[in-house]
Amino acid sequence: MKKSKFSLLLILTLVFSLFLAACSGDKSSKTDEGNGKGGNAGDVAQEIKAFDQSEIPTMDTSLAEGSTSFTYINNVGEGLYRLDQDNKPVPALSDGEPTISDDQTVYTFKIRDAKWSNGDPITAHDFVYAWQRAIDPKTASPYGPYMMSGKIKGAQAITDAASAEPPKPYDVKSLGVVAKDDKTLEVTFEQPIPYWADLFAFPTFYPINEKFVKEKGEAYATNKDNLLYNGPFVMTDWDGPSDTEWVLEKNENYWDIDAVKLTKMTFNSVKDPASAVNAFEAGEVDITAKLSSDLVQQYQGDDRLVNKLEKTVFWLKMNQTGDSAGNKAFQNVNIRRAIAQGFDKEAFVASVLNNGSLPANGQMPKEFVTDPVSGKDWREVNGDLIKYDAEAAKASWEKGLKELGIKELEVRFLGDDTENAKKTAEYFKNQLEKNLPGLTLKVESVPFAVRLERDNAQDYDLQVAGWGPDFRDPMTFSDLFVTGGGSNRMGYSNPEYDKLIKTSLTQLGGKPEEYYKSLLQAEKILLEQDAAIAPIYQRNSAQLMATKVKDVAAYDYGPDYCYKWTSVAAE
Amino acid sequence: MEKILEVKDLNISFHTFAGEVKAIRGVDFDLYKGETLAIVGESGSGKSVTTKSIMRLLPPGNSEIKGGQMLFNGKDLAKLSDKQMQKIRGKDISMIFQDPMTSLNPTIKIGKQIMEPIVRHQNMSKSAAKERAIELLRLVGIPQPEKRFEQYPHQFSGGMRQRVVIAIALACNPKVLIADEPTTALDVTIQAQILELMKDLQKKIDTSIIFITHDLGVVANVADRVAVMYGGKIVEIGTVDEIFYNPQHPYTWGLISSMPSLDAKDEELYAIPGTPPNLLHPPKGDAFAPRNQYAMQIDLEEQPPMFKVSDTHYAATWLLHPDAPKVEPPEAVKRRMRQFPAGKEVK
Amino acid sequence: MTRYLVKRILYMLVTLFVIASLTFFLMKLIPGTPFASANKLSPAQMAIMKAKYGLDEPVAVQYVKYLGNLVQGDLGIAFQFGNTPVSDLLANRIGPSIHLGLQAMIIGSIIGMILGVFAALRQNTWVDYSSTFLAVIGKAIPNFVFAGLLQFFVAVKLGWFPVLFWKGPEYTVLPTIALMMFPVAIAARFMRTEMIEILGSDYITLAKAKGASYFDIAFKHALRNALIPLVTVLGPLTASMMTGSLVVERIFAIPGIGEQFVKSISVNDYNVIMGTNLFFAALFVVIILIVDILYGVIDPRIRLAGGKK
Amino acid sequence: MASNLEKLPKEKFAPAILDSSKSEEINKPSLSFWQDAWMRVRKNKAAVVSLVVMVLLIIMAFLGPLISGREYDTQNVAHANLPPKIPGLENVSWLPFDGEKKLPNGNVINPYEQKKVDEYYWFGTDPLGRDLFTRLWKGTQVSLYIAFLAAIIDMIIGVAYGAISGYYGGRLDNVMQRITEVLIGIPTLVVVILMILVLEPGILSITIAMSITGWVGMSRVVRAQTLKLREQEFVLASKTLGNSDGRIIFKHLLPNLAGVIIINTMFTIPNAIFFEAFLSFIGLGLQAPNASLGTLIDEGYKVLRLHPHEMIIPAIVISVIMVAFNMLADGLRDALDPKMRD
Amino acid sequence: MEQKEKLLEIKNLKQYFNVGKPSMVKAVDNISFDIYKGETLGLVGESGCGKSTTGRTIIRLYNATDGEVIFNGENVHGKKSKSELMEFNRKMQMIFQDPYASLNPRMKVSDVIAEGIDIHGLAKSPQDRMERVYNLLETVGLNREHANRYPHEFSGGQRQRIGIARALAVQPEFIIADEPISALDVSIQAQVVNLMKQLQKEKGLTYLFIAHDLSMVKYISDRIGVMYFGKLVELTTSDELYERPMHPYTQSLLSAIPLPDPESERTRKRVTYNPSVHNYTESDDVQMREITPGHLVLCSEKEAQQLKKQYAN
Repeated sequence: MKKSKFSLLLILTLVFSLFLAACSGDKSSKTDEGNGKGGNAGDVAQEIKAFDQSEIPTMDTSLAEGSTSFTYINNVGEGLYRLDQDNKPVPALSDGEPTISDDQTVYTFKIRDAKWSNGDPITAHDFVYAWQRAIDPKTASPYGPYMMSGKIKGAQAITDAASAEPPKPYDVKSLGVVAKDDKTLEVTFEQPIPYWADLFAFPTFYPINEKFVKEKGEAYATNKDNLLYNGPFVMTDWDGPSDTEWVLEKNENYWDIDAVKLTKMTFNSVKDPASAVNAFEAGEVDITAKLSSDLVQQYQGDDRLVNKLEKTVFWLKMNQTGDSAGNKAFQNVNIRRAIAQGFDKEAFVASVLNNGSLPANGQMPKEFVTDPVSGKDWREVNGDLIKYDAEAAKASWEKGLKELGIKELEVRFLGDDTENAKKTAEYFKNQLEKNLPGLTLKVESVPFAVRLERDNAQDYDLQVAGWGPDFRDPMTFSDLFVTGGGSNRMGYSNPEYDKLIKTSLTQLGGKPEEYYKSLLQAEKILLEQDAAIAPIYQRNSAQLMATKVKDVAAYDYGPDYCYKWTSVAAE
Repeated sequence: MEKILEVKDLNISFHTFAGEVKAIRGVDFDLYKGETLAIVGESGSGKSVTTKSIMRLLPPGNSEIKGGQMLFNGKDLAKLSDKQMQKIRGKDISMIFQDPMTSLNPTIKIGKQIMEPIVRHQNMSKSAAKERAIELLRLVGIPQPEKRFEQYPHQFSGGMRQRVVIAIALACNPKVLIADEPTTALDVTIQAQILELMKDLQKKIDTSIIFITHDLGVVANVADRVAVMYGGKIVEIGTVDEIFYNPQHPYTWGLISSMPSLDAKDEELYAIPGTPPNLLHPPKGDAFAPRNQYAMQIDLEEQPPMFKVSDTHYAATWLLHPDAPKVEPPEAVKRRMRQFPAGKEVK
Repeated sequence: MTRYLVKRILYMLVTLFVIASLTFFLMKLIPGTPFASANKLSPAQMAIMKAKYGLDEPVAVQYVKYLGNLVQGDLGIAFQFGNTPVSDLLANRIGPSIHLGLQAMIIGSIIGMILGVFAALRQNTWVDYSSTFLAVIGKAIPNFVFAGLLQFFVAVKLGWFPVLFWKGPEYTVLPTIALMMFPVAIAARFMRTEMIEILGSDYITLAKAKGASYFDIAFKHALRNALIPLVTVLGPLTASMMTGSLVVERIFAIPGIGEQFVKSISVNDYNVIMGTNLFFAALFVVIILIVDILYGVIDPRIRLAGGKK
Repeated sequence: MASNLEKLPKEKFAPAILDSSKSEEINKPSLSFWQDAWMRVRKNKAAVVSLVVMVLLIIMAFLGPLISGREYDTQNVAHANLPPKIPGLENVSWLPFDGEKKLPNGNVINPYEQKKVDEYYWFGTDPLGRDLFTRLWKGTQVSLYIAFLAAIIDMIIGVAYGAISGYYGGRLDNVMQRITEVLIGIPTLVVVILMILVLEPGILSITIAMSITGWVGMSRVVRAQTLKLREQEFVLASKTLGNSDGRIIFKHLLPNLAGVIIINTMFTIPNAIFFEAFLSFIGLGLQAPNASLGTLIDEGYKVLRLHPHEMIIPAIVISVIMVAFNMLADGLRDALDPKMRD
Repeated sequence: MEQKEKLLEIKNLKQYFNVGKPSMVKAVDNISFDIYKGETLGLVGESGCGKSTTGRTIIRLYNATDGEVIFNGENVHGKKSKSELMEFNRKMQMIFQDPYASLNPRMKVSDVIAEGIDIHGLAKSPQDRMERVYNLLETVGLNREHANRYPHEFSGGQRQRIGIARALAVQPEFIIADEPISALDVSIQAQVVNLMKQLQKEKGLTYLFIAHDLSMVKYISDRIGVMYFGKLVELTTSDELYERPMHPYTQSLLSAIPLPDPESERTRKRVTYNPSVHNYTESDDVQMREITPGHLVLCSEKEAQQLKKQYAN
């Protein structure tokens, strides 16, 4: 409260601190390191310090599966394409645009003259090796098959063969990627892929130097010395996934070295956002990791607060399979609609989240994809498909209850695992129970892994789930709820919807206008007609960044940030 | 004879949750050089409290010296500061406790515990103190003192431990040695050894001993003079012969006759009826009156003063008042009186 | 003594075996997989990944294999970190945790003991009351609250110490203070009780009768005896301090094991959970053994009785 | 010495009439052990104050949620994060109950005026606009409930285990002690976390998880005490009278163990409260929208700098509870533990 | 000595602790003696000599390592049914040493005394139960009003009398008194001893009186056994023992007792006992031998001859 109330504690602390300062500690100091801010006046050192939320789980492109890994792989590596500062894929290791076959399934790339950090040239074989490694069941890559299956020719077949009972033989060479020669790479798709350039910019598709991997064996990618770099930076300090401090420095072998301005970046993992802010305030760091919403409020209006509207949308999944009362009730569209309309999203983002997130009234996020017909943002075209409307919700609810012949309903609510999980659950319980008389929400909060399992087993009634894109195409959202789809997991099934998605996938890949029209229609079916899910919000994230730091590229999918173009301005 | 310690009208109270306990209610006695004064009485009669207060070892929080003086070398021990008292303890006045099993520090070597008072009071070097400590161990009859010096208390038997405690007490040749039931916890054969040792050492260093015990046999063995305590007061004091052969106080009579004698088998033991007084609410008159078969009206109303029996013998009982009726002491006492060598008249 | 030690170590191994088994089966009871992208994996891919890590086999087979690997010192790999062995993870992370835990424990218990001794010597005076009050407050206020306040006021506002990290002696000060409040409280209260009891014992009276000064009585005679029961309490506490500093680790961004452990739990990283747990348990039993040996050092009665209680 | 005593009336020297039946009389009032202990506790001011405070807190824990006139889980997001405002005290400038708050940048604002709120929230509101006064007492209620439940479970298991192990001794004791050694070998936090994962989350699971290893401490104390007691002569006497083991345990051991059991329980309770708070902080605590002091502190800690009242008030309450329990336990120990008697 | 009825026969009783471990203690090592109906047998010896263990083994607080305890013709240590044990518990009772530890501080005096009555179902009704308690209280010289008080309110002597009342409640024939007076003040000891003697006279009780205070033992006992390191070394009538102690240990023990008589104390000479004087060899059959009628001494055949010669008249 008032500061004076802490004074007693302070005095006490001081005494202890002084005592301890005198007698504690035995570790040798590493403090001088990274203290290179000096330099000549006016000539600003191009060095920054930043925090991340977690350590780097892995730097192996085949095993990487989270945005932290992708971010650092992206900063020290490069694929055929790279996302530029405006989130657009542009050719990188691909020397110019590829040659595309007429049916838009075969792409032929010329590989740019570029080198690995050990001086080896980057060849088409490096790509072939990397992709085959990523799809090889022995690697057990989580993202390789996810990114390739149904897209790169032969990928699905390999996975299917390996997981068949009993396992069937497979050959990774059957994957649709071939090195015609050292500098020519030929990629074959199953069907036209509208977002092909995004795929080639994705870290899973980055090249890997086979010779180096063989040489390192098990130790590959376990620390800075067991890695090869071909991106704007190299790692000069990283002792492996458990290391909480790592350093990137300019890669002298990078082909586009002129674009790179920073000479050094020091990263630390700091998990407590409040601590991170404390360090930022104390001038110990230039960029914090994402803030928790309570901290965002505190910096509202501060020009050091950098907002980023993420393309991740959260919604309530309403499970229609299973035997629970909730599962059965959710087979009724009126009940679903009542839920979807029965909570105040505006108030939710304003009070519970309070971090700049937007209420979502559709499945597709804002500012993600643009309709090629009208040139307008998807959300503008399809508009609000399902909005908060307490009256309508109540009406639907009563109608639904009547149809089901029940008066009351108890529904299990599987909470999410975000920092706001608890408050979110409390809010929904309160809102839905208030707006839909006779509804009881039984909140169950479980750890992340358990939630995934419950989702997988479809053992829930109502669940807060979110989805973030992996490439810029509406399909990353649209195909989630096809019948039997891997991410459906709530028993939603609508033949009309399935047909629209299937047609778009298989036949409209090369026809953007029709493709979008079809998918826009699908979203309407999903929400307006079926109220299959209840969209809640589109997430905003915010971080603190010193004003002197310029041009940090922030991405909507794959890596979070790229520092290739970043510089430090004089203050 | 030279008085070494004079205790005058000592009053001590304890503050307990139930109220003030007047544990010592006006105790007077002198201690002469080289003598052994035994204090006898049952538990709760105040004998230990008296000696602990001389050493100023009563718990500071809840005990209080309400009045009186304890003159030692002309200084009133009651008025000394803690620092001054520390200089006297262990050097001029030292103490032996009842339970040798608990009175040595279990985590410190025997030798070190003996050396402590030597180093503290006699400014000796460590090696000289060690020599002295070994000499003391030998003096109290501990075999292989060099080896025993390095051992811990738990490696000693009870009797041996009590010898160590005696060695500690005698380390600085104290003028007064207070022995608080030093043999109660020991077996009779060990008790006999310890008593002999103490008498022997007393002769050697000419110390005065205050010997607290409830065992009349031990008293008869060690004492020159005896003080009998009851209810926080000394009720009778005299030489050992006077107390054993010419006791005057009915309580002393009771004490003596409640011990079976070796030749009188079939007669019933004399038992003092009732229980000791509760000093939380001390009786108005003589504290012993409720248990006294010879009690008179005045016993219930007024506390008796010390009546003089001889120059060395005093007793606090109204029976000695000239107006009091003559009473017959118990048979066992009469038997003893007949043996009284001085043959003094019994009133 | 040797026989005693061998027996104790055998018991320790049995304990560890039981704990390893218990944790293993508990982990198997928890639903879910350790794969973070589980919601993006197709069933086929999920099957491949489970097969790769041996999670598709019957539990009994997994158990036998786990124990087999354990005997060889192999704790498996951390799922959340690609192919990193759990042992590497532990090796890198355990240092700061132990350092912080021990430092807080040692300084905390020394301060606590001093407070306790003075409280006992000056029983029922303001010294006693304020030490008791401090002790209770230390126990009452959660250490994360302490940690947060210290960080904000002492590091950010006053700038006396670094806000975060674990890079040198000055970095350890604030986390140590935050963490040591509990041992301070425990040690102070325990010490007070023990000292009061010991100060009333016969051998202390004898020491007083020897003319020993207050200082000698408190520190030469009483302290060592009071330490004996204190060690019993502080031993297990030391172990839990080394393992239980996770909140403080999180707030001060200390690369310790506690934070890692909690994260592993939320993502079902079985091997890390089991490995860490086993390591904690091992640490714990070893400390308890050390405590028992320490008993002997402090208490000669036990030393010569051959470690018997 | 006897100089002025000659003039005493004769009748004074008549034999006194002593009522021999009175010689065995006890003039103290009859006090059972518990009455005696209670007298000792009463002498301990800190313990009495603690007891009063505790009783008040317990009363408030049940009464508090009723007197505010609000529900602990009713949300009013329009009234989110209001500072405390108490009628009557709002004009006392040095008290923090004026409904104003100081921003981190130093400006003082009055959210009640900004948000046009006429109501008084005595302890302010949380980010969902729930009344913190109600939540605080509800939380106290839940925390106390968990703590008492955990303490009772610990007590039942620990006492039974310790008493059996200590009383029968021998091989049974040996086996039982090995089992507790294994249990002690498992770090508490680890077990608790694992148990909460395995069990369905909720108040009961937290309590059970805490009790899984929690009883070990109690059993050790009880066993040690039983070992001492079973050699006591009154137990031997009962054996020689032909009493069965079960009756000896119930009639002789348990009543004499009551002291240590109570003391130990009094220390278990605050520890359980503390542990629950800790679990909340690492995200394993209660399920929404339940509140406990732990969850309140946890939630408050996140907004400490912006809305300090949300943490400080529950932190004060938890501290007071801990202090009170500890002080009372100390007082009880002094009163019940014969070792500490004067 | 006239022929008396044997109430209790102890035959080759052994009580070892920690059997099979290096720390094995032979607390009672092969002792035999009889106790006659109506007599008081005193058992003396120094602490740790096994006298208390003997008492506790006899009453089955410990299971004997070996040997027999025959009570009224039945072996106490044989296999017993519950009801047999109960009956036995009723016939044989014990009085304990520590007046503070022997009464459950949480029980009212009435419940302490009535415990045996309850266990054995001796009372017909609650009124009968209380009536018995009152009678017992009065028997031991306490008041009815004391029934509702708690043990801590009583003095040591009173507590000891309550302990006696508890033992008497089941109307036993035989009472083992395990140092019943050693924790009491001199003046109180006499109260308890008088009470015990009086009860013996009134109820025809048989006592095993264990003590280390020899003068009291002599006073109360008809016969006395002396124990040394787990063995019985001498057993005879109390007068005989004091007048003609034969075993050197008994002699040393008696000579060590200080008497409340300054004159005799000045002249008393203490003898010490050195176990090596016996010089026993493997072949010596050391056992209790009757030297004079009713006077048994632990000795070898050779010593027995010597003693017989020495004490011939």
